[in-house]
Amino acid sequence: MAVEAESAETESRLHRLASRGWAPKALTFVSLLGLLAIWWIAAIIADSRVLPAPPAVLDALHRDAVTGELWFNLAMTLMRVFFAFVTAMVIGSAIGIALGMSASANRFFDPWLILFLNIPALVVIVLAYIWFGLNEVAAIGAIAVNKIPNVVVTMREGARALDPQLAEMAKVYRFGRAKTLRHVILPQLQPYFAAASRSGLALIWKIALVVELLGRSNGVGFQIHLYFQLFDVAAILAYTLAFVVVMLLIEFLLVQPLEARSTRWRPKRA
Amino acid sequence: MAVEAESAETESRLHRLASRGWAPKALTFVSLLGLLAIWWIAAIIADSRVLPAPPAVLDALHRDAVTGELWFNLAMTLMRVFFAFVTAMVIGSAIGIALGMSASANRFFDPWLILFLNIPALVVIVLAYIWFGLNEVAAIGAIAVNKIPNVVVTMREGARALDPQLAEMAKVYRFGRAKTLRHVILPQLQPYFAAASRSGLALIWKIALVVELLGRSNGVGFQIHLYFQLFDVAAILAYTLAFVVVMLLIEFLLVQPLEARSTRWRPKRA
Amino acid sequence: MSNPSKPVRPAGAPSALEVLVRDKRFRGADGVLVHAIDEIAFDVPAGSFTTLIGPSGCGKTTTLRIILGLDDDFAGHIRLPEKEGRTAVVFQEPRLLPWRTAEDNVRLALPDAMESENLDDLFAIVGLSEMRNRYPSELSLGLARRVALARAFAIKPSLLLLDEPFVSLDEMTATRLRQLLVTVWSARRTTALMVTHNLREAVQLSDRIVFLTERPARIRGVEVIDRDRSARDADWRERTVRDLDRRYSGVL
Amino acid sequence: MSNPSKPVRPAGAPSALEVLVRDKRFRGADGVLVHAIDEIAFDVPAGSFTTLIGPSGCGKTTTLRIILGLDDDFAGHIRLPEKEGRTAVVFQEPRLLPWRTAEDNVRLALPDAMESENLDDLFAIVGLSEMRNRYPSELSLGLARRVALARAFAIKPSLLLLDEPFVSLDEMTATRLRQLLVTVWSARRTTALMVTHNLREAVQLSDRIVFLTERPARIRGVEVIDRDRSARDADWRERTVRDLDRRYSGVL
Amino acid sequence: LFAIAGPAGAQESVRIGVLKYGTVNWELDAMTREGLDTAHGVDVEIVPFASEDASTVALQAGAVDMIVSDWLWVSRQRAEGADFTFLPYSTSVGSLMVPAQSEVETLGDLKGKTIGVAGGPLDKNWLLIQALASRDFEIDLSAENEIAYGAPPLLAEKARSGELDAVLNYWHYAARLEAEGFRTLVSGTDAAMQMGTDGPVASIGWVFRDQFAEEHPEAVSGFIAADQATKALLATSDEAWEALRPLMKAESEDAFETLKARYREGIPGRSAEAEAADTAKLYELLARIGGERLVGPSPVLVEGTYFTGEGNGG
Ligand SMILES: Nc1ncnc2c1ncn2[C@@H]1O[C@H](COP(=O)(O)OP(=O)(O)OP(=O)(O)O)[C@@H](O)[C@H]1O
Ligand SMILES: Nc1ncnc2c1ncn2[C@@H]1O[C@H](COP(=O)(O)OP(=O)(O)OP(=O)(O)O)[C@@H](O)[C@H]1O
Ligand SMILES: [Mg+2]
Ligand SMILES: [Mg+2]
Repeated sequence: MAVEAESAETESRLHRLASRGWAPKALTFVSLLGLLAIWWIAAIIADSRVLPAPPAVLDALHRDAVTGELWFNLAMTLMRVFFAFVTAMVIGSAIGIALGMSASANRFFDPWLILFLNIPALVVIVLAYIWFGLNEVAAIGAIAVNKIPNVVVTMREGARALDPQLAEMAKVYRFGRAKTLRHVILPQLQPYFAAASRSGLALIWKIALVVELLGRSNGVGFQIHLYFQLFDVAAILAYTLAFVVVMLLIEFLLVQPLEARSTRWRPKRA
Repeated sequence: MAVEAESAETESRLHRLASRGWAPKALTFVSLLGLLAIWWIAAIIADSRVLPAPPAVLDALHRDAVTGELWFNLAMTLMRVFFAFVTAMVIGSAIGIALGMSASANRFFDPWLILFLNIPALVVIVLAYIWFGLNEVAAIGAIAVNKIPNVVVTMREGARALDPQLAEMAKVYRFGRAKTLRHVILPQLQPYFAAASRSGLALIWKIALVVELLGRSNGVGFQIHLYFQLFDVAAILAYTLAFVVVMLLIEFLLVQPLEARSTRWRPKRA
Repeated sequence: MSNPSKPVRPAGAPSALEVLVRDKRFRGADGVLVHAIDEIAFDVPAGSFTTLIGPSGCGKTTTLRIILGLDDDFAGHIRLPEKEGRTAVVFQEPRLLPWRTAEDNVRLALPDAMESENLDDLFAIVGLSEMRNRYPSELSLGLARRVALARAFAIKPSLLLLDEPFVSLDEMTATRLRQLLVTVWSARRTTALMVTHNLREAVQLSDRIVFLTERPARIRGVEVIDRDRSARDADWRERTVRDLDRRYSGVL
Repeated sequence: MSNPSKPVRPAGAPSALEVLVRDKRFRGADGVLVHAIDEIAFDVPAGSFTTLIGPSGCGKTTTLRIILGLDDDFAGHIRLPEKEGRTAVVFQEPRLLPWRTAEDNVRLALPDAMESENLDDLFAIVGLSEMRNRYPSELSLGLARRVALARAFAIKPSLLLLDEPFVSLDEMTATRLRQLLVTVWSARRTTALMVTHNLREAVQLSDRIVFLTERPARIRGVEVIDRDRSARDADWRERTVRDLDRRYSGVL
Repeated sequence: LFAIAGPAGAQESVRIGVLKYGTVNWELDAMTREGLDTAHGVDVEIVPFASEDASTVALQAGAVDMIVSDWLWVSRQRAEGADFTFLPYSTSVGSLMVPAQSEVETLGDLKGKTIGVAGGPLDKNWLLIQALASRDFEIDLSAENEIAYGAPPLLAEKARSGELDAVLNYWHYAARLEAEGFRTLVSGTDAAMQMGTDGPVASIGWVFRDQFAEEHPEAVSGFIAADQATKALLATSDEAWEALRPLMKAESEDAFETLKARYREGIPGRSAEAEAADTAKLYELLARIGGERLVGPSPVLVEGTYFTGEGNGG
């Protein structure tokens, strides 16, 4: 029995070491390979222009990469996504937290929120362009306005679920506004913030595509719609992939390490 | 001093009665009036075809309401939104909870999730129409596929923040799978579910607009694009408003009462 | 990460609860190893009542979690008394579902066969009759702890683990609930293991007391009390407590 | 919903903490009214130590919350001892920020002027030297309670409220911490109000003890203890406890 | 080549919003490549967009001076107070296409079929073809068939895959389909002429504000001249087309040739008066079949829709 237990111990320690080292990276790699395989097989089965196989997409990617078009358009879109994202997250979080913490403010602004949530992107974008001109500010503003209500909704739920016990503690010990926000409220909102920003980045990029379609002369959305008119699916997928790769890099190099740091305190699960 | 306190008591009881009775409704009403006023004033100041005043929009609404077109198209869109919403919430929640509870499954599927999050709606919709034909199933499926990754992301954060203490309690008392899900896990996910479904309904409706634009012959999205070609902003706003009204009704008659019931246990705040 | 040395449950009659934890370490969030348990080995004979006493932070709750199968990352071996028996536990915190009323929290723990059990007597004796429909956030801590006790007693367990069950209660209530515990425990052949810091309570309730050292926990000594419970009057209790206090300094 | 009868703070020297709660009811989630406090009125003279003893669920925590200004929906009147003084509280639960280490939890409560205070001695005396960098989820309940105590002591409060501060601690630790409490309390003119179920503890520490009835709470009696703390030996304590137990049945 | 019309030297500039791979851009590309714009005293700046909607937004937002759109839209906007005006650009319009081996020979055979329609239910050509079908064959196309409205590229693809029995698509999609073996059942121009116009009506044209024309008369006249010169060049020179290949993205030589031929067919050749008269006739016809939803509040073509050069009605 003793021997049995001893070996168990050694084994499980090893296991844990592995899962801290190269194993997660390998898993991610296998996962990406799996995706590629599924795509390739599906393309072979479908055998149509509409679902090109990876080499065709790589070709298209390469074609636009050497002319520099890909980089330029990608950069333009990323620039718009970045500014719109920061604007939307800051404004949306502030409003969301305020509404979540005050029942009467929420009762007043809830109908407004629902209105802004449901205004079609098209309407906002067209109005922004017509009022503020076809410029970057209008474009970025329109994207942000589309996204803000979503951030508000998520952060509001978070603010509603805040622990009143910790708030009382902060009040008694006179934490003051800044300390309470930073050390008591924001850490509790972290999962909501994570949800809002992950799905937010994706949503913003999708709106950026429409914004570029309706009034910009560059960007991935511009290119994708051009290729849609030519029904060049390989090129569309090439641009999509380029953006997805950027998102994957952001996720693995930026978001996940940050998140691991900020949730270090949580009891680990198997 | 005693008198002072006595009167205070009476007053605050009254106050509370009021805030339970007609006050919230009045507040909502004032809020809606405020919105209307802002819109009207903005329209007068802008004085442009691009931002019609409320009467013009009402006219447009009335015009399509008497022909029955409004109702038909609204019904079609609501039908699509409903089915896509249910599909996306069920599938997305299931996947999200699974990923949130298993670190290794999450490590494997995270890249897939990021891919699906970032595939432009256009690509999914076009592929769906091409593969499954120009029909309702393809349309609803395409909407759902667009929304599912967002639900997954939100619910995953919720599942990660689950209280391990309650899970242990459920395990020791042998709640079993069904009981644990229903009484332990889902109530903790309620705020995440609320966030995912509120912003989800809005997102689904926006995607429905694109789906209808690209390949359906009815629905609000179809109408809005028709009017967009004619640049009839009043009609576009009329359809938007019609949908917003439906959403407001759902919010106030369905979601809020349900939510109030399901969060009754939370300590109330001022 | 599962420990292959799973509890081996006997096929037939209940046997003793056997606890052997030869080593338990936690890895802190900052990577530092915390050595919680050095070596603990003791038995709780079937149907007996054992109490665990040790300094705060020495590893008592950890031991209970290991017995419950909530932590299987340890070196050692656990043998549970019964194969099919029900286990009840009173955690150190109430651990109630905040979205369920006091009564529902108790009812949810009932096995299917007992679903429609009449709980009136139980709620009356723990002093919660008026509070059955209250949510946990509307209860004082002492009331919440009583709900947790009611939950453990309601399921008529064959193995009962209690982690400081009677703190935050006034003496009158605590005394009443200790009596209830003895009733529940003796009604069936329940094997019970309780953690407490209250030596008087331990002396009154237990068949044996296991004293633990500071962290990392080792056994400091095991005392068997074979006096009949009815014969444990106030005088005898005070004497025994004093005696134990002399031999195990610092426990009183 | 704010109660207009705001605490009136004196301008100059600290005065007594005056508590008058003439009525306190909660509305439960199901609309039922819970009558928590019927009438409670007592003073805690400036710089004195008062203990509140009452059955579980009678309204002790509610009284503390009212004094702290966390609940202003009551009929009555509170007068705080000092205008600018710091208030520290040990809640019935540890109430630590889970995402901050033990040390950070204490440091965050420090007023700006004390920011870089050396806390080594404090952590040593509460027995947390090794645990300063642990997160709350890595602490046993007893350790977490000690962090909460350290937090209250660290800010050198002029008003100190304690809600069952020494439960879940072994007797040795509890004794050490009671001594620390007396030290902190006597170092400045701290006005202290403690809730406990432990009559021995109350007799040892207090200048006066307020006994409460069952819910809805009323004053059952107030006992003033004017014996010097150094003269309160074990014998005297046992005698006093027994005496009080006779007069207020059920408190021991 | 035409003589240089504009005064050399003082260059006026015109910003024109176009679809990047659209047919208008072919023409403008040829114009600027050959220097025909500067030769006529204007400097054309091409602002590429990814959709037609984008160019109408851009015109209203003042980001471009000129776009290509149709007169129906112009008339409707004028009726609502805008000061847009229209100058014919091309008579090329959509065509209803069926696969080569389809048994559909006339509109009358289109019963119980699936028809794809780009441009939606208010598309001019679709209304005309419906009117024609109902007059000549007494069938109601939209009632007796399954109509799929949708995005032009998607409908083209669906026609190729056979999911649609017939498709009404914009001319360059139709031309590409033609190169792949589809045949024209009826074109929008045919339908209009059968319904009573005298010749092919240029339904799309250059659209700009009256205000722009008043402030920059030389720019407009110079541009008109440059446009005519470019059309003349493209009508005759095959070389000029070679340079356009990258913009046309033709899948095959056949497609390239078909696109070229159809473009040339679409160059308006009639006098402004004949054009305007036919347009008015067509407008009334459309007002009758499309109703107010299509044409807006005005029962007749709004005064000033056609650019005449001398202070438009607005
Ligand atoms: N938010 C609330 N809603 C309804 N009832 C409440 C609420 N808070 C407290 N109560 C009730 O008020 C009474 C007094 O509660 P309180 O927490 O003050 O008790 P206590 O004296 O501190 O008890 P304990 O010793 O168990 O901590 C209890 O019966 C409790 O159930
Ligand atoms: N998840 C964890 N990570 C790191 N250390 C832990 C963890 N859980 C417990 N510990 C440490 O292990 C030791 C034993 O903890 P345990 O909870 O068993 O103490 P305990 O005997 O129940 O104390 P108490 O009487 O205070 O409840 C403590 O020092 C604690 O800090
Ligand atoms: Mg413990
Ligand atoms: Mg209490």
